[in-house]
Order: sequence, then structure tokens, then C-alpha cells
Amino acid sequence: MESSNFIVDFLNWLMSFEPKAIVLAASAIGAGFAMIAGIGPGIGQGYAAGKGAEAVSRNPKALRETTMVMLLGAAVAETSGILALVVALIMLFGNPLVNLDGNAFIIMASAMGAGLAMIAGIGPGIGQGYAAGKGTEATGKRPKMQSQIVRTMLVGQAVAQTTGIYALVIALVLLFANPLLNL
Amino acid sequence: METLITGKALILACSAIGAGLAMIAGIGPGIGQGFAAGKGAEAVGRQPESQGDIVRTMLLGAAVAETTGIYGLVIALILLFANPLVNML
Amino acid sequence: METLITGKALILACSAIGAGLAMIAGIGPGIGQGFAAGKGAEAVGRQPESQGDIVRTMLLGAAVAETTGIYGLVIALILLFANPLVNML
Amino acid sequence: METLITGKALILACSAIGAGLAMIAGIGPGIGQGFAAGKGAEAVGRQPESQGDIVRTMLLGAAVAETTGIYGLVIALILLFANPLVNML
Amino acid sequence: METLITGKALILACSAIGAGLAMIAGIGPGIGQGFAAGKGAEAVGRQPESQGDIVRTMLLGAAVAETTGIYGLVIALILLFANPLVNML
Amino acid sequence: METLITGKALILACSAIGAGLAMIAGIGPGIGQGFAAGKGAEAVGRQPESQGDIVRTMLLGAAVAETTGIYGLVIALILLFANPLVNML
Amino acid sequence: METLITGKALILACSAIGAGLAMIAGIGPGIGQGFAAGKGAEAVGRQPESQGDIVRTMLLGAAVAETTGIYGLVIALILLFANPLVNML
Amino acid sequence: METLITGKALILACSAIGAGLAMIAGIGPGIGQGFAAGKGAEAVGRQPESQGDIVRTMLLGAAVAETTGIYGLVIALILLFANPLVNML
Amino acid sequence: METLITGKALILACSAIGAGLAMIAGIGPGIGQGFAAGKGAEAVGRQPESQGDIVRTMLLGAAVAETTGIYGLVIALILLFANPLVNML
Amino acid sequence: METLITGKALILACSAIGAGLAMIAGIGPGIGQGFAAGKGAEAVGRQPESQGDIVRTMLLGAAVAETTGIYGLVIALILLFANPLVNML
Ligand code: NA
Ligand code: NA
Ligand code: NA
Ligand code: NA
Ligand code: NA
Ligand code: NA
Ligand code: NA
Ligand code: NA
Ligand code: NA
Ligand code: NA
Repeated sequence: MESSNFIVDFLNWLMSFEPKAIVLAASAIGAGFAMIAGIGPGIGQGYAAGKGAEAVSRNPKALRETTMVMLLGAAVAETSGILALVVALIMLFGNPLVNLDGNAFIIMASAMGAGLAMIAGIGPGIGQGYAAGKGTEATGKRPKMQSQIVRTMLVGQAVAQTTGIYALVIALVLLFANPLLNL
Repeated sequence: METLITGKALILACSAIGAGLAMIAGIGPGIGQGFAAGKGAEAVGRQPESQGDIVRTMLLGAAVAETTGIYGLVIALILLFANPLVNML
Repeated sequence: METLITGKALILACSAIGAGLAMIAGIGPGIGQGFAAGKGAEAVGRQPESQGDIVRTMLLGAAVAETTGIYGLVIALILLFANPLVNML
Repeated sequence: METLITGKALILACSAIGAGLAMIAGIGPGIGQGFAAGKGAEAVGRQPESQGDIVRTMLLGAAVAETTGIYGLVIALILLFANPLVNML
Repeated sequence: METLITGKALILACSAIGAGLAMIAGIGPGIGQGFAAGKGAEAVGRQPESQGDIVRTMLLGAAVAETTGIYGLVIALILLFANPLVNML
Repeated sequence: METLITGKALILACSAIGAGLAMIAGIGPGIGQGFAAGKGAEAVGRQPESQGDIVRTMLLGAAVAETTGIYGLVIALILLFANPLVNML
Repeated sequence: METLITGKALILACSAIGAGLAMIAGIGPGIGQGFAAGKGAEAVGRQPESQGDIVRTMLLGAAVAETTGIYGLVIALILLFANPLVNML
Repeated sequence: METLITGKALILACSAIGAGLAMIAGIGPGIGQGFAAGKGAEAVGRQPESQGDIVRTMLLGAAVAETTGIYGLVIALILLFANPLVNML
Repeated sequence: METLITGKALILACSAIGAGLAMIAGIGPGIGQGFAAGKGAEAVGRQPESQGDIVRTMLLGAAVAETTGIYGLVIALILLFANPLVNML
Repeated sequence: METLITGKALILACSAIGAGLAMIAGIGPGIGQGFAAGKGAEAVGRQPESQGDIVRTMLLGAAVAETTGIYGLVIALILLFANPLVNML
């Protein structure tokens, strides 16, 4: 077998490994991709922390109310970081791809695609954290309105979560119900 | 697992990656709608009597902001479930 | 052993990746329109009597902000359903 | 044995990726014009009597902000429909 | 057996990707000019009597902000239409 | 033809890249906690007598913001020191 | 059998990608100068009598913000027109 | 035909890329701490008498914001100087 | 039969990509200095009598913000004109 | 047929890319320190009498924000001038 076309060379080189090895190698990269989602909660919750500190300086008496809202909002903002972590842990410790029947090349790419999809979680993380911060600020200004503020914050945060869920669904489809192998 | 690389396999493999890339669009609506959520919560705290109008405007705007995330989802679903590329081979 | 990958297959495979990349443009309208939603909700809370004008301006601006997301979608759909590249081979 | 991937096919395949990359520019106008939409809605709420001037300024500024998104679209269309690279081979 | 991908083809293929990458610069002017549009609309709403000065300053600043988007476009056009790299082979 | 690279080596090589990618998550806590630091400093300047509560709130919020950076670190450490993937071969 | 991709061709191909990557720096000045344009327009609206000073400061600051975009352009032009790497072979 | 690249070499090569990727985390602390610097300077200008408290809070918050940048550095240094992956071969 | 891509060529090719990547650092100073330009213009509009102090502070801060863009430029120039890697072969 | 790319060459080539990636960290300090410059200029305009304290705080904070950019530079310099990976082969 000889070929002097570098694309074919490369693909043949990839295929010279045991199929399981290229799937596992791709899973390492996919897990890394997924973790990038963590940018979102980090920014968002940090914003909430800053607004929390500010709210305390403006209305020290509402410390308990503002801290509650900050933590509740930040907890919601954590979601996409947790989802990404779960997907990464699945790929590392319970990888469903290694036992699949089908073309190893497609399975390998599916591991990377699943990781890439999770990056969407940056958005909800930032957005929900912003909402947490504004909710905290508003609560500091009008502690009596806390329940209405929190309700609006949670409704908005729920809306902001959707694209993160879409990404999770695509990642889970690629990992557990890969339709490409049947095509 | 088999390791034969056919043209079809290459297309399907790259479709998996393309689907993952398309989902990254979801960053946008997540940030934007979260901003709307925050401004909505702030506005409700300030004018509780306008809560209905505020939340309606926030949700209307958020619905508009969702579209490009849906576009990404649709392209990903097409790549995964109704891949038109393999039929072009 | 025989390599079964044709040039056509490579183009179609890369088209799947290109389609996914094009959708990333959707980050922009998502953030921007969400910002508009938030400012709209804030403005409606402050001036409920101007709700009509505020929402109309918000939606007009959001429509303008949608265009580049649509451009990305159109390029992705062309790559997937009316791929002109395979005909250039 | 015959390898069917030609140089022309490689150029066309990479053109699909290049077209997708070029569309990413659309993030910018999406964010920027959405910001303009939000500030426009806010301004209209505050000074409804200046609505005409506000919306005109917003649209003028948004038109300026659209250009780089159009540049990206034009480069993508050139790569897909009038690819000059394959003629250089 | 014959290898059909030449060095020239590889350069042209990578030029397509380079052109796409260069367009990504367009994110910047899009965001920046959109910000200027929003602040311009806000300012016109507040001081309608200064509309001329405000819009002139906004457009002057936006012209300055356009340059790096143009640089990206120029590099992409050079790669596509006057590729100097293939002549260095 | 003989490849000296085993499947195990390929997995370990890609684990190095995966570990590097996972660390990128650290961008988020860095930005967010820095924002908190800035607002905290501002707040302490405004209400020096509430310094204790302000700093405690800032640190509590910052601790929450740290988690995803830790997640990324943990995944990277697992890939480097307790790689479960090589055992699945 | 002869493989036609030489080391020189590979360097030139990667130079095309490097040039494209270098242009991405242009995102920065685009955003920054657009911000300056918006703040300048706002300031001119508020203090029309200081228009000269405001615009001069805005342009001075924008000139400073342009430099890294120029650096990227210079590196891209060197890669495309005066590539030093091929002479090192 | 003999390939001279061993598995160990591939792991070390990918470790160089992984180390570079890990450093990207440094974007976060840079932005965040710079924000803190700006707010700190602003606060000191407003309440010079609280300078000590303000700067201490700023530095405490900035120290917290540094951690993920350090995590990235540590992973990079491990990959470069105490690479555990090559010992797993 | 002879493959003409040497290790030296591969290093130089990857140096072109590395140089392009290093320039991306320029996004930061571009955004930051543009922010400084905007705030400087705003401040000059408000306190024209302090124009000297404002502009000096703006330029001092902008000079500090330039450094990492210069670092990126220096690394790119080293890769292009004084590549130490090829001497390590 | 003989491939002339050794493991050492591959490591050095990837080190060039790793060095470029590490420089991207410079985006952070550039944005952050520019923000500090803007807030510093604003503060000096408001309280010219506190100029010394303001500028000192700004520079102290900016020095803290520089560190991760320096980390990236150090890793790049290690990869280019004192590459430890090639000695591990
Ligand atoms: Na959503
Ligand atoms: Na939309
Ligand atoms: Na648009
Ligand atoms: Na423009
Ligand atoms: Na410019
Ligand atoms: Na967190
Ligand atoms: Na500059
Ligand atoms: Na931290
Ligand atoms: Na600096
Ligand atoms: Na730092």
C-alpha cells in the first residue's frame, strides 16, 4: 500500500491505530472542549459577586436579602458549568462511544462534536450571572420587592438557559444515540 | 468498530463536528437573554406596578434573541438526522 | 486496500464544517437583541405610556441586528442543500 | 490504486471552510446593532417627540456597522460562486 | 499512480482559509460602530439641536473604527485575486 | 510500513491538548472575580464602615465564581495524572 | 512517482493561514475605536463648545488604539510579500 | 518506509500545544484585574481618605482573580518540565 | 521516490502560523486603549481645564496597555526573522 | 521512500504554535489596563488634586493585571529558547 496524497496518507495513518484508540484520543480533546463552557459561569457569577458587594455598601441592612438573591441567581448560572463537567466526566469515565459498532472515524468525530457543542454553555452562564447581579442590585434597593424581583429574574434565567439545553441535547445525541452511524 | 474510511464516513464524521460548531451560536442568546432578565428584574423592582408590561417586553425581546440559537440547532439537527450531503455523493 | 475517498466527498465533508462555522455568526444577534430586549423592558417600565413606540423601535433595531445571523444561515443552507462547489469539480 | 482527491478538490473543500469562517464576522454587526436598538428604544421612551431623529441616527449608525458583515458575506459568496483560486491552478 | 495535489494547490487551498480568517477582524468594527450608533441615537434624543455635530463626530469615529476591517478585507482580496505566494514557489 | 506510534501514545498526546483546552475555562472566573474586586473596592470606598460585610460578600461571590475554573483544572489533572482513557483500550 | 508538495510550498501555504490569523488582531481597534466614537459623539452632544478638544482627544486615543491592528497587518504583509521563512530553508 | 516519529515525540509535541492553550486562561485575570485597577483608581479619587481600605480590597480581590491564571501556568509547566504523560507509555 | 518536506520546512511552516497566532494578542490593547480614548474624550468635554492632566493619564495608561501587544509582535518577529527553533534541530 | 521529519522536528514545529497560542493571553491585560487607563483619566479629570493617588493606584492595579501576560511570554520564550521537551526525547 502506498499513496502519495497527504490527505489519504493522514487518514490512513489515523486508521492504522486500533479503532478504540482514536475514539479515546478524540474523547480527551472533546472533554477539553466541553470544559471551555466554564468561562460563562465564571464571568456571570463574578458579576453577581460585584453587584452583591455594591448592594451591601448601598443598603447594609438588606445584607441577608441581597446575599440570598446573589447566591440563588449564581446557582442557576452554574448550570452550564455542571452540564459541561458531566459531559466531560462521561467521556472520560463512562465513554459510551468505545463500545459502539460502526465506523470509528464517525465515532471519533462525534466525541469532538459533543465537546464543541457544550461550549454554547458560555452564554447562559454569563447571561444568568448578569441577571443574578441585577436581581441582587434591585433587591438591595427595594428589599420588599424581593419576591417579585426574584420571580422575574428566574423567568428570564430560564429563557436564557434554552440554548445551553439545545447544546446538551446535541451532545447527548452524539454520545448516546448517534444517528450518523445508521446513515 | 471498523476502520475503513469511505467518502461517506468522512462526510458523516465532519457532519458531527459541524453540528457541534453550529451549537456554539447558543452563546449569543444566552448572554443577551440573561441581560434582558437582569434589566427586567431591575425594572420590576423599580416599577412593580408595570410588572406585566415589563415582563411582556422582556419576553418578546428574548424571543427575538432566541432565533439565531434555533438556526444553529436546526442546522445541527439537519446534519445529524437528515444529512443532505451524503445523498450528493 | 483501496482508498474510497473522492474529491467530491472531501468537498462535502468540509461543507459540513463550513456550515457549522457559519452558524457561529448567530452569537452576535443573540447578544445584541438580548441587550435591546433588556433596554426595552427598562424603558417600558419607566415610560409605560410610550410602550408602543419603545417596542416598535426595539423590534426595528432587532430586525436590523438579525441580518448577519441570516447571512450565516443562508451560507450554511447553500453549503448543505445547493452546494455549488461540487459542480466546480 | 488511484487517489481521487485532486488539487482542485482540495481548494474547493478549503473554500467551504473559508466561507464559513468569513461569516463569523457577522458576530460584530449583530452585537453592535443590537446595542444601537437598545439605546434607540431607551431614547425613544425618554424623548418620544424626537423619535424621528433618534431612529434615523440609529439606522444610519447601524448601516455603517453592517459593512464588515457584508464584507464577510461577499468573500464567502466569491469563494462559493466565483472561486478565483481554482483558476490559478 | 499519480499524486494529484501539487504545492500550488495546497497554497491556494490554504489561501481560501486565510481569506476566511482575515474577515473575522470584521467583528471589531461591527461591535464598535454599533456602540457609536447607539450612543449617537441617545445623544440626538437628548440634544436634538446638536444633531449635526453629534452625527458628524459619530461618523468620523466610525470611519476610524472601520480601518482594521478594511485591512482584513484587503488581505483576503490579495489572497484570492492577486496571490503573491504562488509566485514565490 | 510500520508506525511506531501506538494507540496509547495517541491518546496521551491528545490528552495533553485536552488538558490545555480545559484550562481555557479559567478566563471566566478571572474576568468575573476581577469585576467583583473592582466593585468591592468601590463599595468599600463608599461605605468604609461596612467593609467587613462588603469584603465577605465579595469573597463569597468570588468563591462561587471559582468553581468552573476548578472543574477545568480537575479535568486537566485527571487527563495528566490519572488518565482513565488509556485503561479503556 | 513523485510528490509535488515541497517544503517551500508548505511554508507558503501556512503563511497564508498565518496572515489570516494576524488580521484577527483587528477586532480590538475596531471595538475600541468604536467605543471612542460613541463616547465622543455623546460628549459633543453635551458640550458642543468643547467639540474641538473632544474630537482631538478621541482621535489621539484612537490613533494609539490602532497600533496593534497595524502590527497584525505588517506581519501579514511580511508573510505575503517578503516572506523571510522560505529563505531560511 | 519508516516513520521516525515515535509515540513519545508525538506526546511531547502535543504537550507544547497544550501548554500554549493553557496560557490562554490568562485573558481572564488580565481583564478582571484591570477592571479592578480602574475602579480602584476611581474610588481613590473620590475618597482619598479611604485609600488604604480601597487598595487593600482591590488587591485582595485581584489575588482571588489571579488563581485560574496560575492554574493554567501550573498545567503548562507540568506539561513542559514534569510531563507525566510520557511516563504512562 | 523522494518526499521533499524536511523537518526544517515543517518548523518554518508552523512558525508562520505561530507568528499569526501571536498577533491575536493585539485585540486586547486595541479594545482597552479605545476605551481609554473614549473616557478621555468624555473627561476632556467635562473638564476642558484639566485637558493636560487627562490626556497625560490616558496616554500613560495606554502605554502600559500596549505592552502585551508588543510582546506578541516580538515573538512573531523572532519566529519570522531570528527563528531559534531551526537551530535546535 | 524516506520521510525526513524526525520526532525532534515535530516537537519544535509544535513549539512554534504553542508559543503563538501562549501570547494570546495578552488580550487580557490589554483590555484590563486600557480600562484602568480610561477610568484613571476620568478620575483625574474629576479630582485633579488627587492625581498622584489616582495614577499610583491605576499603575499598581495595572502591574497586577500584567502578570498573566508575562506568564504567557515566559512560556513562549521557554518554548523558543530553552525548549525542555526536545531533551525528554
Ligand atoms: Na434562550
Ligand atoms: Na434573533
Ligand atoms: Na445586521
Ligand atoms: Na462597518
Ligand atoms: Na481603525
Ligand atoms: Na461557579
Ligand atoms: Na495600540
Ligand atoms: Na480565581
Ligand atoms: Na500591558
Ligand atoms: Na495578573
